[in-house]
Amino acid sequence: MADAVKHTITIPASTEYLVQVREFVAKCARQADFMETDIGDIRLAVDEACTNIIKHAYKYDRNQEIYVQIEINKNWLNITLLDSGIGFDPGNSKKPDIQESIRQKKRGGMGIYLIKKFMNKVEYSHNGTMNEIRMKKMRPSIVSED
Amino acid sequence: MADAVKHTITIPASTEYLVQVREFVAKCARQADFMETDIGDIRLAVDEACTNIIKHAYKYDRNQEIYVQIEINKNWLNITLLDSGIGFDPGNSKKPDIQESIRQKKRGGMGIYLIKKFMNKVEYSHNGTMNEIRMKKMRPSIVSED
Amino acid sequence: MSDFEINNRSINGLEIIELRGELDAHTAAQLETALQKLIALKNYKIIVNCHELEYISSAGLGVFMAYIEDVRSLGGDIKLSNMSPKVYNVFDLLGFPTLYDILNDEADAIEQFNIKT
Amino acid sequence: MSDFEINNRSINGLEIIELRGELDAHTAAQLETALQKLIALKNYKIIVNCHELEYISSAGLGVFMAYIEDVRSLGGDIKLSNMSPKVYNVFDLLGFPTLYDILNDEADAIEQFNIKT
Ligand SMILES: Nc1ncnc2c1ncn2[C@@H]1O[C@H](COP(=O)(O)OP(=O)(O)O)[C@@H](O)[C@H]1O
Ligand SMILES: Nc1ncnc2c1ncn2[C@@H]1O[C@H](COP(=O)(O)OP(=O)(O)O)[C@@H](O)[C@H]1O
Repeated sequence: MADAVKHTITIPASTEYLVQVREFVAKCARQADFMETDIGDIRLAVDEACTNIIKHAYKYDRNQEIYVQIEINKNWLNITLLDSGIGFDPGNSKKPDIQESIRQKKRGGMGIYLIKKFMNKVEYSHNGTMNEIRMKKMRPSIVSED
Repeated sequence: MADAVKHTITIPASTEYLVQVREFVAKCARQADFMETDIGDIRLAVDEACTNIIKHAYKYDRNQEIYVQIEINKNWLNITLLDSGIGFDPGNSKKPDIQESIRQKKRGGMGIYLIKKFMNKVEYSHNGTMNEIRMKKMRPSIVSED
Repeated sequence: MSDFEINNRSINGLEIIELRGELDAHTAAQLETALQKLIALKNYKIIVNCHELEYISSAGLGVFMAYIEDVRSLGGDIKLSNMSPKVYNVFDLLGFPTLYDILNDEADAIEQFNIKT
Repeated sequence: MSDFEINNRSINGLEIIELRGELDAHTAAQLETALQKLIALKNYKIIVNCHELEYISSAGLGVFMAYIEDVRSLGGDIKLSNMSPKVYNVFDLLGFPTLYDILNDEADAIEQFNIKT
């Protein structure tokens, strides 16, 4: 059994780098044998988490950085995001009520729900000066192919 | 406030009539102002329920009949299916495990899950010689349109 | 870097916006501007053709939420068409299909506008 | 009465099945026959293009479940492409996207086969 493989990327905290994070994530997920649909889901989860860090943790201060690490082990794809912005814990988020948001002229509140929907596990924590978001998704066991 | 509107169709218990049931259902759902996506969901729920009656309640005896009634009232679309075949109650059906079904060379077990997923409420009952399936879906309240 | 593009067409008083590429928190601003322009010019019957939209995040969904009420109260609508399954899935998870008219084809969306007029 | 049709094409050793219309408990038998024929003729690399498939019920899904293991154990696969959101949604609700390769375009499905060969 091979050791876990790790890949990392660090981006400035600005939305124009989201596309690079998505490409990085897709490449890793493809290497971990996910089907195309799941690769799309994982890209979205990481995009939403990075967008939140840029908007809420760093309040659009583009001098800050986001660190993204992806570990592929036998059964799991593990993603870790680190930032040094405002700390946060989402608690239990329920399904957003879009109709209600439209009425109240709000347009957000969907990101964390999507992250939790697409990943098998999501944890927010705070260590010293860093915030850490860990998420994991189970690798596929392809019918009759191994 | 107008009285509830009712529409009915009766079909022979054979799969070639499923297409007619779907057209009937779509017409009623459109009249009740559902969005196209929801109309598709309702058609599928009724198709699955009729397919089950044909296969399981009547065991493909095409001399039997299925009666479908749709009632549109202020807030709800109510669908009632009647058959005189073998009685049945699905209890609590959980999400089918497709990977497991493939391994066991089974290919069914998805219909009731889809019916419950797409409708807000589904009830099976037995009255005298008839089985009754009742399902309902809430009519849309369109943002700012009334 | 982000690969996103918007094209406009009009057909018999309906405005068609075609989206191409990836709609995220960065490119959402372009869509916002395009919708604002249409509304400023009193075009309230809008079809967003998503045929070549390859990706959408919640920032993109937010733009559609921001204008739907105004447009409807002015007798129009924003109807969406030609989504890929991947893109539709995001709308679906959040319950958009019950609130927004999402059609398989642009032609169906045009037809829906014509039925209601 | 049911409006369903299957067309076959082959491209460089890949078999493309195009579905058109509504796939239900009645028309599922036609798809079953089409797949059985391909497998009998030792064609295990199959792409099902769903571009014009307007409807699928669980009876249709069942056909895909019945042959995937055999085809994969013989070195092939059944890949699905060009689904409309409505059709994809049914596959998705039942967890197919994790078990089956579902691609936006037929060209992507062809590419996936070529990568693995
Ligand atoms: N990484 C983060 N750091 C700080 N606050 C956050 C973070 N992620 C989310 N939040 C907070 O949680 C709320 C909900 O997040 P989300 O569901 O993504 O919706 P949105 O970002 O669109 O408001 C945000 O409005 C914000 O207050
Ligand atoms: N109307 C019915 N009458 C009798 N038995 C039924 C009926 N509907 C469902 N069943 C039973 O419940 C089981 C599960 O139904 P379903 O989820 O639709 O899967 P499938 O029909 O593909 O097996 C069926 O296999 C059958 O035994």
